[in-house]
Amino acid sequence: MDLTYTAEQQAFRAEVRTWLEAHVPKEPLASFDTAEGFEAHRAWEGVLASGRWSAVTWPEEYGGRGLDLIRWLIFEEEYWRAGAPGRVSQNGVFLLAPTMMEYGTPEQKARFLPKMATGEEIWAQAWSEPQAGSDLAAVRATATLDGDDYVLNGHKIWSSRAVFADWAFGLFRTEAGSERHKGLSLILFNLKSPGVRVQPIPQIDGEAGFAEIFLENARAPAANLMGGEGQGWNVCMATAGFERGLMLRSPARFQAAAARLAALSQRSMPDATQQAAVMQAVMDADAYALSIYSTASRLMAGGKIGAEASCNKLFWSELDVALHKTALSIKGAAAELTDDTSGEPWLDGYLFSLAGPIYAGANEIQRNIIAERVLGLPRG
Amino acid sequence: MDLTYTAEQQAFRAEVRTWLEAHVPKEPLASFDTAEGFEAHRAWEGVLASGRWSAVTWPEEYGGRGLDLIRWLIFEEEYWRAGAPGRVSQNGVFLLAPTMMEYGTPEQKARFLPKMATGEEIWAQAWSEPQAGSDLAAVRATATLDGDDYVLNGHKIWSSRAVFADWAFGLFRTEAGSERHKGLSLILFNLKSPGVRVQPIPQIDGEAGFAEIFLENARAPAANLMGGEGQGWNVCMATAGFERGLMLRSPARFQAAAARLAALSQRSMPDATQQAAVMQAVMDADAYALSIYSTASRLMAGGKIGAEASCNKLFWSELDVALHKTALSIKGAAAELTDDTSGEPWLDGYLFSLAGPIYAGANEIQRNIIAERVLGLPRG
Amino acid sequence: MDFTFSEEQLMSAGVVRDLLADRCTGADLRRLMGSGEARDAGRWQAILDMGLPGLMVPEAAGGLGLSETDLVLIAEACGYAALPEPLIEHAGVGAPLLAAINHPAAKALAEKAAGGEITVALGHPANLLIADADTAGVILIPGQDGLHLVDPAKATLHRHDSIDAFRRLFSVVFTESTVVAGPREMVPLLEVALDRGALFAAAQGLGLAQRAVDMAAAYAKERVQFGKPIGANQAVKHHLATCQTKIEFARPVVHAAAAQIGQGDVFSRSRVSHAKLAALAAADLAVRMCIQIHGAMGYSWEVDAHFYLKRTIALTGAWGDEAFHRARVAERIAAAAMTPDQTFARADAAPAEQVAA
Amino acid sequence: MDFTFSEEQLMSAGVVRDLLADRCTGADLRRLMGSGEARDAGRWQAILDMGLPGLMVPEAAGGLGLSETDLVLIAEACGYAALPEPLIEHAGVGAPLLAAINHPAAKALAEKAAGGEITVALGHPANLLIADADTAGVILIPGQDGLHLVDPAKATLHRHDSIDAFRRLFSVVFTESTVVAGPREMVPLLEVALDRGALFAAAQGLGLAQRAVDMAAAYAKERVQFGKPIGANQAVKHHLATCQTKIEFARPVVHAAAAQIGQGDVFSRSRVSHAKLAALAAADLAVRMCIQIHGAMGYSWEVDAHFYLKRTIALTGAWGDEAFHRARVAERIAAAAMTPDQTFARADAAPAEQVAA
Repeated sequence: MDLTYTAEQQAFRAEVRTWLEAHVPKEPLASFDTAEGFEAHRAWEGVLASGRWSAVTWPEEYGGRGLDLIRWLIFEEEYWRAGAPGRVSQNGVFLLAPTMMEYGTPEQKARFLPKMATGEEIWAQAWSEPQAGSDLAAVRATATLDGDDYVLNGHKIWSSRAVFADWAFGLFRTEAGSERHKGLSLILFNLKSPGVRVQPIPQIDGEAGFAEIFLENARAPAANLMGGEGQGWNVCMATAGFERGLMLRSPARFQAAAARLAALSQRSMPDATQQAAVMQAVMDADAYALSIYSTASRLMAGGKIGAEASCNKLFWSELDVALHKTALSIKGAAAELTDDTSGEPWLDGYLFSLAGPIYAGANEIQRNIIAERVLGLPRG
Repeated sequence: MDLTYTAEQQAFRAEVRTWLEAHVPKEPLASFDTAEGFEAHRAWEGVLASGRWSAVTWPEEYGGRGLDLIRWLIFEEEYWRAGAPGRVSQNGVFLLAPTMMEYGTPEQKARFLPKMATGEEIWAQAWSEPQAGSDLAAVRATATLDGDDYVLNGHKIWSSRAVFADWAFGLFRTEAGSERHKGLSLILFNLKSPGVRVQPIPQIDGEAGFAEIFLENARAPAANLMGGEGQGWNVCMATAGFERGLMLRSPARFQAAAARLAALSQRSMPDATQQAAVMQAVMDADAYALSIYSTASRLMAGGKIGAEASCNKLFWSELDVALHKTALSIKGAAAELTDDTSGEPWLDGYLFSLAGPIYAGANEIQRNIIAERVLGLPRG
Repeated sequence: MDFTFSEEQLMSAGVVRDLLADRCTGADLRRLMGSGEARDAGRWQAILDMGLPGLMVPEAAGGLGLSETDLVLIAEACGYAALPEPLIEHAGVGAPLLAAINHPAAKALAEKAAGGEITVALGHPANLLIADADTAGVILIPGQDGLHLVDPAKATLHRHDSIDAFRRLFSVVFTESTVVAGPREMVPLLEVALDRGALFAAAQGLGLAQRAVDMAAAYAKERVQFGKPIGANQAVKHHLATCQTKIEFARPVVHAAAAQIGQGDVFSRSRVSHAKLAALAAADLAVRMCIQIHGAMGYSWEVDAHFYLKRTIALTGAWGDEAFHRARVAERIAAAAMTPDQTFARADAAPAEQVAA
Repeated sequence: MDFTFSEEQLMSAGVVRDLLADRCTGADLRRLMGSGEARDAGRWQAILDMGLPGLMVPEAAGGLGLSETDLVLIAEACGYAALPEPLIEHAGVGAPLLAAINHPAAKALAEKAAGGEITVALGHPANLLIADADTAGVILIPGQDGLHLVDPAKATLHRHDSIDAFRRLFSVVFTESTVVAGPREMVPLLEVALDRGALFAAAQGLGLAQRAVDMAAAYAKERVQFGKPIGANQAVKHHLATCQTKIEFARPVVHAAAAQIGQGDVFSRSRVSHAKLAALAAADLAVRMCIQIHGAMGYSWEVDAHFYLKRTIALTGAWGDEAFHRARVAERIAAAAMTPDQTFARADAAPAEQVAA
């Protein structure tokens, strides 16, 4: 155990910092849930890619730098320290790509990864359906092989980024009459192709952060099947593993928020309750960072990510809500104002934090998973 | 709505205060979970009864004063304000007696209530069995009619006060082969009679606050059946209603503890977290008192106690744990000492508070009840 | 000692609840938001027809001469519906304040305010901005030299956006005004207004909390996942039981605060503050759980949960924020003993010892 | 940057864990308590045989010359078993402190302490009393004029009862002593001792927490109510999942604190404090949930839960109470920026800007 950075790691940090200082937009970009903001964020992905910073853990051949996880963490720390824009390509770069590296064909990787890295193609996920939320295995959308194509039919929902994205990866029933986890397949499809209709869903903040996708005899080449027919559930669970695990929410994000909260607290006059909450938020953000460093070290030493990764989602989502609630409490009468002049989007952050305990497997499901898989309690 | 006391209520308070000032022992009595302390507490019940203060809400004919609930609350406030001893006859006076008033025969009332009021006979409850804890309907102990007696067999457990008590009220299966809620009866039996063996169970503090009761062909007169054969479950639920409701924990108890906590806090140097917790404890104790006043007023106006009474148990038990935890936190390094010189038994109080979420229906069961009966959610 | 509401009080609240259940649905809220108008004219007229605006205005000034206890259940009902119109701020704070001002310019308007012909907006140091100043017939604004009565038509209003689209918040700049109360008279007026504002925010918070729980419970009975209604899961049950318990132990505090507010002492102020803290904390937890139980649906605009969420955020900061109200509770803890006989303590009460003597 | 333990570290801890699983069961604890003796002689000898007492004593002084990182997992294992003997306080605090004192009287005893022939008890301002003073071979007690080395046989010991029967706490009065460090040398010695005491209390807290969860989970799998194991209920699952999550996010803090303790700056002190707060908070929740899940059984003496409860109460207040450690975290927050690159900040580190230049 040695919790100091090597000279190389320090030099790497300096390199990242220098590049970000030169390139991070001085003004925040518009929300990527607006047409204008989406394109601005896509352009930023291009800028990142031009410096080969858009997918640092990927192999170099696809546009990455082949960085280990510690360097990924250093990169993220600098990224959040610099206040760089949110990642509109997160679904692709951090969710689909790791799965594709493991399950994709060489052709799929060559076709999709480079354009994902540059932001030329931005991805949405298409998993949930109206009757398949927490119970993802209740998927009904179908994919039927017809010549060289799958014909897609069904109704996907809660698809984040889908309003403006180019491609989506979704779970489809490829075996007629199959039930639950069987007969499902993961298929990549173009959101702009005929038979695909995307209907924005306004969120509680009024922005269309997610969408419904209606599929009526839309077609995707059979070559877009990923991981084998009928293997969709396993492939999807692998993705969920990554999602709940390291990359969905890098710790630097919460440390940056906790630092802003501490600063807000220092220039306000928080009462005892608020002071206590600020301190807890700071400690929790640090604890999350230490946990991810620890996991990263273990993975680099050849260990595996385990079911305890479910604890991550639980922890950061609850920390995020508490942190933002504390900020609103300190802001007091100003908390409700959307034109808050401080320039710190605490209110937006709070609303966003409320999605945390819901998506990527509701926290109730996460607690079941921890109890059943980590502690071995019987299924209900 | 008028939240001021009438002149009569104020005069009553003054009367209670005067009597208590003259009679409350200056030194705390030994714990009633010791033989010596039990008898000291029994003697205190006698003193209370001599002033007709041991069962103030009972009709006068049985030793009470026929007081309404507001006066009961005033009495309790003064009782806790005076630091008077805990009530060793609580199981009888506050649990069994209200049930007996409703379901008992005139003979039962005449036979049992007066001696209950004086402390001559102290009661234990005998409901739980090793396999029937939260699931009380799993009772297996049997009562078989034999001539004029019931013959009792079985194994009761977690019977509070039973180590030194004289009588117990228990749930028995009177119908052979009956299952669950059916075929159960409530029977009063003498703990000193042949075939009854009481085995103390040491608690986490080492004291024998409860006991096992082994019944081997013990006999109870058939006249000791209360509420009709096979009616045990309904009668028992009525008792549980009272238990969870008003009288199990009078609000004054928590207000007295909160006041002690505030005083401890004022003479210590609590940090922000502790200050916040002290304030919350004070507010919660007040909220509990206001809620009971409100319920009492409603009952006096002809209303009924409802399923929302389940909220009471949940609230006071969680408040009690938090309150005592806060005190220990403020005491810091001194928290662990059993010979703490301040004379305030925070540590004992904390250990005792941990029983709160467990007994009289574990809080998990209470939450189910609230969700199902108050909010109408489907059974699991 | 009687901690019950009268039949009339319960009935009036029931009538308002029924009216709003009918005329202030989620669809109604959305329609009003779409229209960009401040009020639903028909709904507002129905409210006026019930005589509610003047409920707390003395009869001599054209009102019903009732008290906070008579309005508190109605405020709960308005919170339950997330009513956009400023009934509660007007009837509970603005109109009785105007009627209490001993100045001809105020007197001249008090009757109109009691009848609901005009509404009264109030600038108060506890609030950053002035709610509903644009639709008000009169704005009262405290200054160094006393309380100014301002005609909105002669003032410059600048709107600030709240996350709650129905909160119409304004900064107000004026040159013409009438000082209707001197600095010394103004102080108690503003103190009473603050307590009332906080009390009725608490009552609305209770309503919001109960609405969120009811809505979540209804959804949990219907929504099927893993082959059963999600409400059959203990996790959902226990979330909602916890919320309901918070409501049950905030409600009597709010009701007691309404009954005791007239004391105007450290005890009643602490009770009002406790009420606001407890009720809004219940609302905060309940709306978050309502969203959580609805899953992704709950995070969408289509489900009404966000109306309750946003109103809760707004009311939490209005009429004294959390730190302000906790400080008032701390004052009470420091002020006097907290023995169990002090639940209904009053500054002017003879100590019990004297009663006994 | 390597946040993993070595094979040796993992293996040593595993050996201790196995030893204690075998020789420090609930029955063993009850037997020792019944005997009234301070230590289980056989278990203590087995611990001595592993060379653990001198683990952190320099090799020159007869120890193994290892560090906090080498002891932290062993301390977790001791917490898991609620070990009565003072291994951790001796090996983690007392013995290395004695070895660090530059005075012949201390040097003369350091090797015996390293070998476990004697144990070292320490009076520390953070603690009210001196633990295990009666069985110690030497007691170190700070005074105005420096650190006193006291022979227990020549001092008057008065025992104070802890709720944890295995905590042997004493006030010590002495007339004969040797001052082995002056006031100025004493300060850093006591600072290091405090950090170590707090760190290892945290590590034991982690062990206690995990034991409570494991015990509750085992019971929940077996205990049947309403026709199914109680562990099939979501309420039980979610309680335990919450506890396990608290453990998972306390553990890396404890481990990082062990690795960084040598920095001795505001950052490492804050980390140690965070570790103690988080680990004992996890233990507090876990032991309460363990009792709760056991129902009335959990409240009985017969079930081992109360051993873990009582040790948790004791360790929460020992080596700096909660307020003390929160104050140290607050110091760090005020001391320097908390940008995300500062996770492993050190007072002596060159700022990243300079590295970049």
